[in-house]
Amino acid sequence: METIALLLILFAFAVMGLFVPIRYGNRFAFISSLIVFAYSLYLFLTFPISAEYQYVADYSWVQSLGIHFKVGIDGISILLVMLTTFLTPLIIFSVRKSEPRPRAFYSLILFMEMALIGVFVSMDGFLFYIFWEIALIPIYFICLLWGGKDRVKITLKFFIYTIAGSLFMLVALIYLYLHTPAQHSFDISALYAAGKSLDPHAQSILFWFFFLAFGIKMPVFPLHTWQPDTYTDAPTQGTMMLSGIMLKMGIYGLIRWMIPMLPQGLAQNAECMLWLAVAGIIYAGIIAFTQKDMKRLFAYSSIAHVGLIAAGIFAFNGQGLQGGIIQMLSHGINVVGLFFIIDIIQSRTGTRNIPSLGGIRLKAPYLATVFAIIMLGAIALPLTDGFPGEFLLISGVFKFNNIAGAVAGFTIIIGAVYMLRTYQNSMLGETSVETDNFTDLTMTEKTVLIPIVIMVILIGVWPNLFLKVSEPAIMKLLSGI
Amino acid sequence: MNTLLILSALGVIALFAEIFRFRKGLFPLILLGLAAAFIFTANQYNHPHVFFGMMNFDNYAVIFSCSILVIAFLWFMMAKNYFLQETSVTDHFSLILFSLVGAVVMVSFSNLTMLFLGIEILSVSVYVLAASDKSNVMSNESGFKYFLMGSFATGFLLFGITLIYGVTGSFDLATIHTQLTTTNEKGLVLAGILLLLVGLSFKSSLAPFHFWAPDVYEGAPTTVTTYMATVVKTAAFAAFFRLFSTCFTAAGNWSDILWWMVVLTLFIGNVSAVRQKSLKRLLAYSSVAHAGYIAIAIVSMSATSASAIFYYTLTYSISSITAFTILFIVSRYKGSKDISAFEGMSKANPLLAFAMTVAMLSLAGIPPTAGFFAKYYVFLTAINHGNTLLVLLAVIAALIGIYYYFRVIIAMYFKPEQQLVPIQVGPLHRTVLIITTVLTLLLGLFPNLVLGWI
Amino acid sequence: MNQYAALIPFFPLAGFVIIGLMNTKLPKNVAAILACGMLLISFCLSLGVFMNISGQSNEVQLAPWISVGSFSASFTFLLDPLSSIFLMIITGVGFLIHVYSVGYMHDDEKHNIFFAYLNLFVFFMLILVLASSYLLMFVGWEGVGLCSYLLIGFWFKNKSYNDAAKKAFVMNRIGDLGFLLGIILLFITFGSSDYHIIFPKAQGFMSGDGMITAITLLLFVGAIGKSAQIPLYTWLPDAMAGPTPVSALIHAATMVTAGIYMVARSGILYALAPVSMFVVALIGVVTAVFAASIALTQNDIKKVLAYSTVSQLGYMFLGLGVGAFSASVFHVMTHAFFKALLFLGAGSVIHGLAGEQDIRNMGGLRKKLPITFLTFLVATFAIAGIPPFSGFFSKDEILAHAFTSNKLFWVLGVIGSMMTAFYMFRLLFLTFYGTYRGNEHKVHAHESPKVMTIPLIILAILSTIGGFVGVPESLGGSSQISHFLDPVFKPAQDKMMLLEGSSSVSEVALMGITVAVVLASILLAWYLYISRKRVPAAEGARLPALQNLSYHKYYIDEIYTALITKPLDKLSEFFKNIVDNKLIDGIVNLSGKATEAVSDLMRFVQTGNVDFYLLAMVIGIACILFFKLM
Amino acid sequence: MTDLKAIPLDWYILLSSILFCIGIMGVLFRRNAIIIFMSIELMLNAVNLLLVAFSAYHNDAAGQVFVFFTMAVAAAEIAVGLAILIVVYRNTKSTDIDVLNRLKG
Repeated sequence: METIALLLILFAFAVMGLFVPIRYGNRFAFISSLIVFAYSLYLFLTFPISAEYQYVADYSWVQSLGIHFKVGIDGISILLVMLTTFLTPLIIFSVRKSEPRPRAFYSLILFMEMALIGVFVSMDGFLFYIFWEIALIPIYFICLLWGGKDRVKITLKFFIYTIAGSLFMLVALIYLYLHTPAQHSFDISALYAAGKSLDPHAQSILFWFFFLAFGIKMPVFPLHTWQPDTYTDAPTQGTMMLSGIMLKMGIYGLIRWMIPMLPQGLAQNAECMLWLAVAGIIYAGIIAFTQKDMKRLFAYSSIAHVGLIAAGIFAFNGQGLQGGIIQMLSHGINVVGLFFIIDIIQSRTGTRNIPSLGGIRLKAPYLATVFAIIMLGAIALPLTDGFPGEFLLISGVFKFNNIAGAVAGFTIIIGAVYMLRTYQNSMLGETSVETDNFTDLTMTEKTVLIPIVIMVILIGVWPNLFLKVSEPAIMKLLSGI
Repeated sequence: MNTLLILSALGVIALFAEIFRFRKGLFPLILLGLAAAFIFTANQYNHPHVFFGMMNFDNYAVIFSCSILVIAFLWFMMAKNYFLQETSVTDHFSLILFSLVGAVVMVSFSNLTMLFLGIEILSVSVYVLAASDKSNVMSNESGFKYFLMGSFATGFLLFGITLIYGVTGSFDLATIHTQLTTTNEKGLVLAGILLLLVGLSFKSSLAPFHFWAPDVYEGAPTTVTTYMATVVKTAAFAAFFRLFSTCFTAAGNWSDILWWMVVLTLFIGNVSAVRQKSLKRLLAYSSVAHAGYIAIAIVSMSATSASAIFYYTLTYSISSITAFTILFIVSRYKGSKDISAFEGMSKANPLLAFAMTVAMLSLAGIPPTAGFFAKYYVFLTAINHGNTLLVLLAVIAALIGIYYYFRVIIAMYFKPEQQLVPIQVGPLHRTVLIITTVLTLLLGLFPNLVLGWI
Repeated sequence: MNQYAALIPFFPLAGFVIIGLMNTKLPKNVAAILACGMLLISFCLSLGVFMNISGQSNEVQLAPWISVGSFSASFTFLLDPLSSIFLMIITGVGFLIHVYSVGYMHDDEKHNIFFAYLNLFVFFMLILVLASSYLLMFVGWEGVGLCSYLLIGFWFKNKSYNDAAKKAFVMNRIGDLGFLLGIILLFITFGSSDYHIIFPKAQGFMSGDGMITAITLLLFVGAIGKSAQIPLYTWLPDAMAGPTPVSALIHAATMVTAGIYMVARSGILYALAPVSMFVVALIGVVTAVFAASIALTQNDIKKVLAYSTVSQLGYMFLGLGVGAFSASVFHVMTHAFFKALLFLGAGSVIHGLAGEQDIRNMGGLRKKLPITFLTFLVATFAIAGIPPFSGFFSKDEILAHAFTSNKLFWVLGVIGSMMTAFYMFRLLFLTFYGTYRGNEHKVHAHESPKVMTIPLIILAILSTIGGFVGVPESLGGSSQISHFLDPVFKPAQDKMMLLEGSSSVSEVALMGITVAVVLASILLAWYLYISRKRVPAAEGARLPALQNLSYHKYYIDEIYTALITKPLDKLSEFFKNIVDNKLIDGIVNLSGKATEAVSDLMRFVQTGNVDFYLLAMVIGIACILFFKLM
Repeated sequence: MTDLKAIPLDWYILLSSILFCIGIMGVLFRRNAIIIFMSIELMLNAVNLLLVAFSAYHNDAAGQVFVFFTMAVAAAEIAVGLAILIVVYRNTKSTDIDVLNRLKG
């Protein structure tokens, strides 16, 4: 019931948001998302550490087709739900007063939050798919309506690209559904059983179908080319939603749906997948070296980070999976912080072009400090949030394949190179024409960034707070295969 | 049977209304009559009624009749204003009502004679309607092309019926079914089935017999196009499936041919739509493409095919009515049927834009709209039948589809507004749009509402 | 005592947090006193630990950190003789440098931030040495790298300083990857990264075990990065961009010795991997000579000292590689004293000359900076290895072990110490002797304030007497330090089954040779720079080939740029412009383009002519009938 | 009726097929709408012939009834067709089908 309440509250807020007086649009959405955050925090704090689903609600939806509205939260979902509810208020609050957004913008964000949470709590394959697709619509409109100058082409490409993947997933889901015992069912456990009962060859094919959906969403090399353009062109809030939360859908899909359903498929393709992911880490990292546009640079860095997460998950051992989970959280938090910082810089200087920046630390020490901390998180310095994840992931990959692990490890070097380059060229040095009148963080900006900084350090120092929550569920997943 | 009687009576009343100067009251009367017909039809649910072996009002027939009546009801609300401006409104209304009779016959026949008659009643009325904008060359051309090709196709249909009759000695579906299992005339039977397939494929615009569709849809008055895309299509597929599922499941191997036709249809329909400037023509091609999706369910003849076709045709019709209604409104207002006429609509008419978006999403098959579930259901049926490859091809076609449906959305939401003056939407149109949009979302979220019946 | 010991790192952390958050709101004096005070408390606690340690080791559990399944790592501190010595060095020398900084940084506008960073550095350094597991050591390891980054680029307006900082971080990261992979391999092999699990288990392995060799080599990659050995040493000379106290604390006395600490800590593992030991020794000795040869011709006072640090670190690795763990630790300690002193002395000179760092513009400062001169002299004696200064004992112990292990190493070691003596005295003579060559009118050289000179004096005393804790038996001493460290290194020494070294007589003879060689090179320096009054050539002057090579640091930086940095940037652009945009995205876009092209084609087919449509229909029917009926 | 049966059924099939094909050819190769209509009539009548033949062979009247339906429908169709053609002619002054190609693409 609690799960449904979460979804319903959000849906109600999203609809109400369309009708509040225009000038309260932002405030209404912010407060709504805070309420949702508070509620999910309550769920998190009272969440029993167990491998079982909690707060399960199960209603028959399309009876004749065995489709249920079945939702529940387990140790993995709760963390992603928390990530979503934690980041959304920040994202809403990050809208600057000088660029007001209409009510529809906030409603779309709340609507998207609902869909994202829906993805994370679905226990029915069909429901999962519905939420998966629904999440795409608001972000499409957010990017289309408030994006940069090439938005039409780019967002359409993004939309069709991601839908392409998901349609193949739909085919795979139907196929699995038809292999459940008579009176077919989309229930997650029934699908698990159906998937496992298939012969390895079939599993392998389905594995690729699912991979298309999840791989495009994350995105994994070489399915990534929509991503840098979309991130660059989307409005800041859209980029934050996309990179902070939405790409986690893909990773979550791997962990929750694809791998447990198709263990033989994984067994046959793990090596290939792993190398693909690892290649992506290096490839995207190296591309990030010479990017001039900050947003594009972080977009590529995001590909690299996600590549590592994917590699860890395909290694499919305790470290890899747990590392993937914790890294999802920290990547979400870091990337939202980083994109917000870009937004701040862009709103002050009118440019994101790194060479024309510089010396911001002289003018805005707070911003520089916050940027530094989040950047350290992104390059996985110990005691920041990136480290537990990257360490676990690299060790997970290493365990699976020594060489791949070592190559994946290069991310800590490559990441340091482009991050420090960016930091140096934007924050350090002498001021440029653009940055000469740079002002430091406003209260609003601090309100967004300080929680992020706190989380960066909290996850780094006390990762067990989150690892312990997901551990039983992960162990169950591992033992199920 | 009551349905047919009511509809025929309405048609006759409409025909004479002009004489009795009853134009004003005609419209409400028709709506009332349709509602009554709906109630009578729905009442027959689970009470199969066979009319002298000619027609069989089983649940299949009832459901499709109801669906057709609902669509027709919405259509009348949408089309009223257009025809009221014409001098011969009553003629048009009576033609529509007669063609509805044909449609009901098409979904409930149990004898090839009735199938033929149903198709002809429907078609002949629509030939006239397509050409009804007399002074417009486009409309003339549309009606002429439709007529010419339609009667040409009728020849093949008849030839097919004749061959089947020649082998089985009967026009009765059940008899044909039993006769076909024992006959030795495999060649003639197959030829007959294939010619029937051709005839019905023409009516449901499957490639390579789809060529008439884009031209006719574009040239005909928008309201008539709507009628063709919704009622005619529904009836055609209902008849197609009824015939092939009752008679030819065991006879002759026709599904591989249909398989290829479906693939061809999907790609021709979707790909051709990509570069259209005119929304009307785009929707025409989209209609061809959707015929392909529906036909997947016929290729994959199985237990869920009937409900898949029913759900698909119903939701497709509803979304189409939304789209065509808005196209109708916009083209009246701006004098253009091009996609560019929609530019900036989100600013001037946000609700209209929203309704159009929902319709486009539904046609593109994106959750949570009904169009998604329709596609899903068809795909499910196909995969269950082992047609996975066909589904994969359909998926690719659907992706192409998204591309052009989204061109409309983009035009509405992105392009700089040409005119910020909001378009005035009449109360009837508004009602239609509200009903169709709500239904599109409702049926998408709760497909159970209609799926349980069939 | 132990529970208090756990607090040692947290005082500097508190200092960092308070100063860092308050920043400019805090008066400079308060910040300085706070920072120094925090360190003083830590020092006192460390002293307590040091006094009470008496050979045993204790673990202090603080909190769990990361745990996944059987794998877990926690915040746990290990107190044993080895860590206590490092505690003493870090907090002791650290405190002195803090005090010195009060004077040195007094006028800097970012005075408070500087102290915050310094405190943070001390915190991480203490975590590094106190860690009871490799993973926690890695926390400190990376943390000090961060602080090093922050402090090298402390004056961040200057691009080249920033570049130096970035270079330091990235090069360290290269090493860290090795370290990290080593830790992961340890996890896989031993199921833990805790010393108390790994070391006992390791004793069960055969000497020369492949896994152990791999682990130790990977760990050593980490040490190479952190302790600036070939091939990752080039960051350290550049790191001199930071304020001089930073160079003294981080890039001489403490952080760069972390690699030595780590290898020493893993002694038992290295003892099981002779190959790794050889690699360690080889890289150490080659670096020692190589870096010393560069130092011979450098003109920047800090650069000379930087290369000297690299060289001295090489000696320490040589010691580790030949199994002289306690000698290396001993050298770490003495090196901390005299190298910190040298840097602080250099800082005092720079301070006195208002920022001048080029020795060509110095000379004759003996009179103007008497205290600085005297302490610098002591340190120079110490580093050159002249008895009885501290460096003599530690370095000769290493050389003695090297002699027993591999004669070639010893020869190279002696050559290195010859060079050391030469460049140090060259530096001393050029700076303090002769006449002032700088612009007298512009700069009025003056002695530094007391707050700077007192640490110099203390360090000078330590540099003088520090060696006495390790006087070898052969010279009648008792080698206290190696006895003190014995509990830590015993298992490793046992595994190695060292050939009991040459007799004490030969050890004395070796010392004699070294001292003689050193004295000879001092004389050479005297001859060149005092008698002949030679001054290094000005910038751009043509130099003899060898000298030129040394002066340009063998062009290693240029080679790295040409071989790694530039190609990577090119590769980046290639990936972006060709692979990403043209190839991958090209395929994606092509599918769209192709669809549109086909669409146009199909529109062409839809001619609008009824007879064509009818024909198409008939052809379609014909095909169907043909394929099905024929 | 016996006379009818005296001719083998195959011949009827052949004949009406040929007639049907002639009709098709007429539709395909003539440009004048009126002639095309006539060709279509030919096709329908070919079918009618066959129907009657089958009807006779099966001794089943349904086939002949069907023929009446067909003829009625054909008449209606042609009526409608001619009506449309008249409208077209009014606008284009031509009964040539090639004139009608405004709708395309």
